[in-house]
Amino acid sequence: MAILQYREALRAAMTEEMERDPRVFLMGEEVAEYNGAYKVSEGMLEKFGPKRIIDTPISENGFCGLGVGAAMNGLRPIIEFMTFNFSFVAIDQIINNAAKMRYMSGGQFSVPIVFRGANGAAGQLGATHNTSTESIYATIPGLKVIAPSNPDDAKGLLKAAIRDDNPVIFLESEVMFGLKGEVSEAADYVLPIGKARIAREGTDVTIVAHSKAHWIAMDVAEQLEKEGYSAEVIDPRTIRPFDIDTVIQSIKKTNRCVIIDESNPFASISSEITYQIQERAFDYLDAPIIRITSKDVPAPYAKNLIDYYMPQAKDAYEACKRVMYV
Amino acid sequence: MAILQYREALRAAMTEEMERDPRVFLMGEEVAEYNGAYKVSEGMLEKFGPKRIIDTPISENGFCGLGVGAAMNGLRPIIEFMTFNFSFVAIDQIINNAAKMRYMSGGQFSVPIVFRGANGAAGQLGATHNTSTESIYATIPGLKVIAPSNPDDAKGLLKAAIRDDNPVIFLESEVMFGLKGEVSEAADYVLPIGKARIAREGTDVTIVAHSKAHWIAMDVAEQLEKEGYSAEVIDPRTIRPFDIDTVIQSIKKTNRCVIIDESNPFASISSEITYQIQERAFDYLDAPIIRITSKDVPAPYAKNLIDYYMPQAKDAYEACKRVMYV
Amino acid sequence: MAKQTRKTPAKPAASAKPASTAKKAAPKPRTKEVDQENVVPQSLSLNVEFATYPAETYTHGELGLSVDDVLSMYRNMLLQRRFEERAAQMYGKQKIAGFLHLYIGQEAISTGTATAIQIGKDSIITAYRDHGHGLALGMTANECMAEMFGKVGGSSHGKGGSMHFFSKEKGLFGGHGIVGAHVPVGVGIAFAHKYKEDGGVSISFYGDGAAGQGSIHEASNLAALYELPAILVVENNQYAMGTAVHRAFAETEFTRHAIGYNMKAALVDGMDVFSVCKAMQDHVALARENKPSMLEIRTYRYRGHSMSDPQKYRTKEELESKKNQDPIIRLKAYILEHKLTTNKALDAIDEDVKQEVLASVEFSEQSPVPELKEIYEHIYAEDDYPYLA
Amino acid sequence: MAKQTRKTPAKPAASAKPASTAKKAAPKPRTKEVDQENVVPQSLSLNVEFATYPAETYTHGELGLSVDDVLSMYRNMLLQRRFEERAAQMYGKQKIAGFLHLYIGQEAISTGTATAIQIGKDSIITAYRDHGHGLALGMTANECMAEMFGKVGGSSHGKGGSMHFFSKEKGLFGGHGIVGAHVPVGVGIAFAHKYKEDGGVSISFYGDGAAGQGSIHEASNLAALYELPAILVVENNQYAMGTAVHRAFAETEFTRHAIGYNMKAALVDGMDVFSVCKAMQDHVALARENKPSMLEIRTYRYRGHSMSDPQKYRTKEELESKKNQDPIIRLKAYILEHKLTTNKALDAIDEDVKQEVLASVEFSEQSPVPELKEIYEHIYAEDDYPYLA
Ligand SMILES: Cc1ncc(C[n+]2csc(CCOP(=O)(O)OP(=O)(O)O)c2C)c(N)n1
Ligand SMILES: Cc1ncc(C[n+]2csc(CCOP(=O)(O)OP(=O)(O)O)c2C)c(N)n1
Ligand SMILES: [Mg+2]
Ligand SMILES: [Mg+2]
Repeated sequence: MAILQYREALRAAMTEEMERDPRVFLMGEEVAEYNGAYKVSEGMLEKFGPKRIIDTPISENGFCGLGVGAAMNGLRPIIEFMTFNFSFVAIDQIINNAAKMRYMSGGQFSVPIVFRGANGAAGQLGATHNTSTESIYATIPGLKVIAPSNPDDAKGLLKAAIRDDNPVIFLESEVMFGLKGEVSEAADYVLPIGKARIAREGTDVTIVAHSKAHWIAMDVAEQLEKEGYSAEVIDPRTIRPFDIDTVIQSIKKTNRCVIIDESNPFASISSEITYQIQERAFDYLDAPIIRITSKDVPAPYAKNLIDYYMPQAKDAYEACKRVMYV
Repeated sequence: MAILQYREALRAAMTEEMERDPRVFLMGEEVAEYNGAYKVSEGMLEKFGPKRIIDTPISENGFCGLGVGAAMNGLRPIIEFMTFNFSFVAIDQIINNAAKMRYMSGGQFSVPIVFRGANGAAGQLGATHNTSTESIYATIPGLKVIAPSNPDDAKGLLKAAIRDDNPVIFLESEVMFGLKGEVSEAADYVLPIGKARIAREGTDVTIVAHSKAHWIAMDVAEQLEKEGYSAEVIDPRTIRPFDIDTVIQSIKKTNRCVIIDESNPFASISSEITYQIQERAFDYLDAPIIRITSKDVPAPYAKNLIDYYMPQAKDAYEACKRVMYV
Repeated sequence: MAKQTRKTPAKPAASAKPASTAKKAAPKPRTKEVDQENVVPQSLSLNVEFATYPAETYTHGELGLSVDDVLSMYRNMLLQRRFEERAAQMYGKQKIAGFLHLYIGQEAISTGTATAIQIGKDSIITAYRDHGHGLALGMTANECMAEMFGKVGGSSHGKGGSMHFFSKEKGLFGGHGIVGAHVPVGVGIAFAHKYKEDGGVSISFYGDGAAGQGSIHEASNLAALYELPAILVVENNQYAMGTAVHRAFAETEFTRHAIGYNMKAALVDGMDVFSVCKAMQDHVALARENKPSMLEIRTYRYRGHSMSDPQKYRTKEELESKKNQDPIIRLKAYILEHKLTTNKALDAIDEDVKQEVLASVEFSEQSPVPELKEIYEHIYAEDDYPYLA
Repeated sequence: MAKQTRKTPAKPAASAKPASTAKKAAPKPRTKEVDQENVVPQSLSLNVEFATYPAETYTHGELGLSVDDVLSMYRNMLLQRRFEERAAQMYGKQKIAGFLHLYIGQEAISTGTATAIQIGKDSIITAYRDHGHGLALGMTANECMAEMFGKVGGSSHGKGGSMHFFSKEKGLFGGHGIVGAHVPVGVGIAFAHKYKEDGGVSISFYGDGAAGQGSIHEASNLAALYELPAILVVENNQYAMGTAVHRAFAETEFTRHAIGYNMKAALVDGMDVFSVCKAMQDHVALARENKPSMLEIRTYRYRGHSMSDPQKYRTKEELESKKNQDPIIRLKAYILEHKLTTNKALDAIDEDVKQEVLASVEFSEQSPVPELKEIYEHIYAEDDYPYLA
C-alpha cells in the first residue's frame, strides 16, 4: 500500500490508463500548462505531450460536445470540469448527447467518456460554486455516476470509469484533493462500478453516505461506538447504478437508517435511497429513515453560515440516536 | 364557469396579467408572429404589439439570461421554452442566476420571472424531446416549480406565478394543450402557489400525481371505485414548495400511498414525496409506498415502446391493490 | 435557365484572407510567447475576401465527374425527393408519427457533399432534417423508412425515428434534435480524425436558425484553434420554423460569422449540385490539411418546417419563385442540355427510384415492431445493468 | 512617458462600418419582407474600420473633465488599489476566504467608465473581479470590505463575498462567478432600460477568457438584433487564469468578434483612464440612441488570477514591462505635468485613501457575523416560505 493524496490517486489512475491505451486523452481548462487548477494533472503534459493533455478555452459546452464526438469516433476522452459547478453550461451535451447517443442510434455508437472534476461544497465560495450535482446527473438513464470518498476508491474507480464503454460522471471534491490515504499497489487496480463498500460493520444503525459526507459518517460511528452503539457505515461509491442490495442487507440487520447527503435535500440521493429502502425492506424498518443534508438554501459566503449550511455531524449523531430510540 | 382548452387558459392568464401590469412581457421562440409553436400565445402579438410579445433567435441561454437581467431591472418577464427539453442549454441561467441572485445580493435584487413551456413526454419524439425536468428544477433552492394538470389550475396558477416575486418554473404539457376543462370566471382568479388539491376524496389509498399523471390517477380511482375501493387523489399542483401537509393528512386516513410520476425514477419527485411521507407519517403507513414512473430508460421513438415507457395505469392500479393487500 | 452559359467565377476558391494594420497573431496553441502586443494603434481596419460558388458556373468535367457520376447524383437527389414525398404520405396515414421535417428543395447539398467526400472515411453530422444526408450517403431507403415506421428493420431499430438517422458504416453520426448541440460533436469527430491520423474529415451541417446558439460559437472557435479537419456548414434555407433570417440575426451574412474565428469562409449556391460539390471538394481538400472552414450554403425548403406548419410566414409567390431553382430540375436540364443521356433514360431512373421507395414502404410494413424488452437495450454497453423497476 | 505629447488620433470615434459587394440586410426584427436575396454573387468581400482609443491621446479638457474630476478619478483609482492591497493582506490573515481576484492594474477601466456614465441611471455588470467596479461606482470601502469579511455590514450581508458585489443604489448588478453567464443578464438589463424608456445604458464587462463562452455570442446577437442600449466590454488582461489569449482564441483581435453581429467595435487602451473615459463617452452616447457596441479594452492584471496562482505562465520581465504602463502612475504624471495640483496634495490623497481603507478594516472587524437564522433570509420574497428541515 502506498500513501497517496486523493489528487495523486486520480493522477495515477489517468496516467496508468493513458499508458495502457493510446485512445485516452485528457482535456479541460488549465489541465496542461498550468498543471490543473487543483494540480490533479500535474506533470501530465510533460509526460504525454500536448496531443493528449489539452488545454481548452472557457467553453465547457464546446469541449464537452467535442469529447462526445471524439468518443463516438473511436477515442476515450477524459473531460475535466474545473469544478462541476461549471457543468451547467454544458449539461445539455451530457444529458442529451452523451447519455442518449447509444440509444438513439440503436446501439451503433458508443460514447466512452469520463466527465470528471470537483463536485459539492468547498467552503466560502458563495452560491454558484458549491453545488452538489449528483442527483441531477443520476436521474438520467444512460449515465453512470461515481463519487469516491477516498484515494483508493478514487484510483480504482477512475480506472474503471476510463475503461467503461458508457459515459461516466466522476465526482471528486475540492476539499478532499489533499486527503491522504492508502492506495493499493496492485499491478492493475480496477474496482467494480456499482458496488458499495461497507466501511465499518455494525449492528445498531446503518449510515449511508457518499463522497465527503462519508467522513462525517465515520466520525459519527466512532462517537457512537464510545457510547456503546454499533453503526454500520456504507459508502455507496457509485450513485448510479446504486448498490441497493448492500444497503438492504445492512438494514435487515440494523433495522434503522440514517443517510448523510451533502446535496440540497429536495429530490436528492437521500430521497432516492429512502424510496428504495422502504420499497424493499419496509417490514424491517423500526424507525423512519432520517436524512441529514445541506440546508435547503443556496450556499452562503460567510464562514459561520457556510459551516452551518453543511450537513452537521451533530445532527447525524442525533439522528442515529433518534432512529435507535435512545 | 367557462370551458377552455389548457392552452387557452394559459393565454387568458398571460393576457390578463399583461393587461394588469405593463411590466409583464412574453418572450420566446415563435411566440409572436407564428402565434406560438403550440398556439399558446395566439393573437397576443396583435393585442400587445411587438414591444411586449417578442420573438427570439434560437438562443435559449441568451434570452433566459436576458429575462433575468430584465427582471432585475424592474420588469416581469415570461420566458417561453418551446419545450423544457430545450431548457438544458439555458439551465445555468436558471440555476445560477435566476435562483441565486436575491441571495447573493443580500436581498437587493429580485428576479420576478416565469419560465414556462411544455414539460415531459409527448409521444413519438425520441429521447431528447421527452424529458421530465421537474426533479432537476425542484432540487434548486430559490426556485418555485408548478405543474398544473388542468385548465383551471393552469390559469389560476400562471397568474399567481406571474405575480410572484420569485423565479418560477411553470411546467405545462404538449399533450394537454388541447385538454378542455371548466375554468373559473372569477374577476381575478389567482390560485395559491404551494397548495395541493384533493381532486377526489377517498379512504382506502392515497394516490399522489401531478401534471398529466394526474389523469392516470383519476382513471385508476374510478376503476377502483367500481370494485368498491375508495382512492383519494391528490394533485400537488406545486412541486416546490411541496404541500406535504395535505398528503400527510390523507395518509393518516388511508395509511397507504401510490405515487404516479412521469419522470425517470431515480431521485425524482416520487422519491422526495416518499422521503417526506415516511419522515412524517411512518407509523401510519401500512404498506410501502409504491411509485409508478416512466421506465428508467431514455424515451424511445417506436409507438409501442413509448407507450410502454410511460407510467401505466395498469401498474398504478395493481400498485393500489398491492398496498391495500387485496 | 438551361440556356445560361457556365463561366468560371471571378474567385472560385479564393479564401477569406484577413488583412489588418494591426499585427495579426496566428493561433499557436501551447506555446508560451505572447505574440500580441499591448499597444493600441492609431487606426485599425480589416479587409476580407470570401470565396463564392454561384449557381450555373461549373461543368461536371471540371469537377472530375463522369457521366455515370452525374446520373447517379441525379438518381440520388431524386431518391431523396421521392422518399420524402412518400414519407409525407405515410405520415398522413399515421404510419409515421412525431416530428417529420422534410428536406425537399435542399437535396443538392446532401448529394453535392456526398459526391465530394470519401464515404466511410469521412464523417457527416446534421440536425433533425436528416433524411437527405442519410440517403445521399447510401443508407438504404428500407432502413430509413422502417426507422420512421418505428420498426426493428430501421437503422436505429425504431428507437430514433425521423430525427435520428445514424449510420456508423456510412459515417453518419446522426440526426440530432437539439438545435445547434450537434456541432460541437461534429468538431469532436474531426478532433478524433486528426488524433487518429486517419485522414478523415468531419462536416457538420446546421440550419440558419442554429447559428444563434452558443454551441456554434464554441465549436467554431475550437475547430479553428485546434486546426481540425472540420467544415461547418450553415444550410441557410432562409427560415428557422417561422423566423426569417433577418428576424434572428443582426448579421445575416453567415460568411462574416467566420471572421471572429479567423476561419476561411465561402458562400455557396445550394440550388446547384455542382456548386455545392465544387465548394465541398475545395474545402474538404483544405480540411485534409487541417484547415477548417465555414460554408454558408443558400438553399430553400419547399415544405413547411414540419408537418404541422401553417406557413403563414411566407407568401405563395416567394415559394413559387424559389421552385424555379429546383436543384433536381436544374440538374435534369443540365443533363439534357449536355446530352449526357436521354429524357427516357431519366424517366426510367425516376421509375426505378419510385419502385425503391415503394419497396421500402413494403419493407417497413413487414418489419416487426420492437419487442417490449428492447426498451432496455442499447442504453448501456452491459447486458446486466440494473434498471430501476 | 509623461513627456510624450498627446495628439488627436487618426480616427477617434469612427465606427465599424462594414461594406460589402453583397446587398446588406439591416436587421429589422418583426417585419415580413425577406430582404436577403438568394443569389450568390461572383465575388464577396468586406471592409471594416474600427475606432481606436490609444493611450496618451486625450486631455482632460477635451473630455469635459474639470480639475476636480481628474483628482477624484485619481483618488478613485488609488482607493481601488489600496483597498485591494489591504484585502490581500487580510486574506493572508484569513480574515477573508474563498476566492479573491484582484483588479490591480485594471483600475483605469472601472474609473474611466464610472466617470463617463450617469451613476444611478446607468447599469454595470461584471464578473467576479468586481472590487474595482464596485468602488468606482461609489460603493463604500466599508460595505465592500465587510462583505469579504462575511459580516452583516457587507453589501450582501456577508452572503456574497468577494465575487458577488452588488449595489442596487449604484446600479451594480453584480459580481458574478460563472464565466460569461452574466453577459446575457447585462443585455437583459439593457432591454429593461429600453422597455422602460428610462434613458439608462447597460455596460457588461467580461474577461478575454469569457469571450469563448457561447453566452457571449448569444448576448451579442440579441443586443444587436434588438438594438439595445448595451455596451459589451472585453477587459482583455491577456490571460484567463494561466491561458494567454492566443492559446484560447483563433481570432485574438476581439474587435473582429463584433463583425458577426454587425456591431460597432472599438479598441481601447485600458492603461490610460482618459482613453477609457473617452471611449465610454462615445459609446454610451451611441447606446443612448439604442446603438449597441463592443469594446476591447487592453489591460493587464498585475497580480495572480486569484490568491493561489503560482503565475508560471508569464515571465517577470513581461510583468515588469507592463508595470511601466501603470494607470495610476500615468495619471499622476499627467496631473503633475499639467500642474493640476502638487505632489504634496497627491500624497495627501494617498494618505486619505489609506485611512479610508484602514477604517474599512476596522469597520469590518467590528461588524457582527450574520446570525445563523439569516441563512434562510433573502432566498424567496416571502418570509414564510417552507424550507425542508
Ligand atoms: C435548443 C432547441 N431549441 C428549440 C428547438 C425547436 N426547434 C426545432 S427546429 C427549430 C428551427 C431550426 O431552424 P434552422 O436551424 O434554420 O433549421 P431548419 O429547420 O431550417 O433546417 C426549432 C426552433 C430545438 N429543437 N432545440
Ligand atoms: C463557466 C465557468 N468555467 C470556468 C470557471 C473557472 N474560472 C474562473 S475565472 C476563470 C478565468 C477567466 O478569465 P477571464 O475571463 O480572462 O477573466 P479575468 O480573470 O482575466 O478577469 C476561470 C476559467 C468559471 N468560474 N466559470
Ligand atoms: Mg433554416
Ligand atoms: Mg483575462
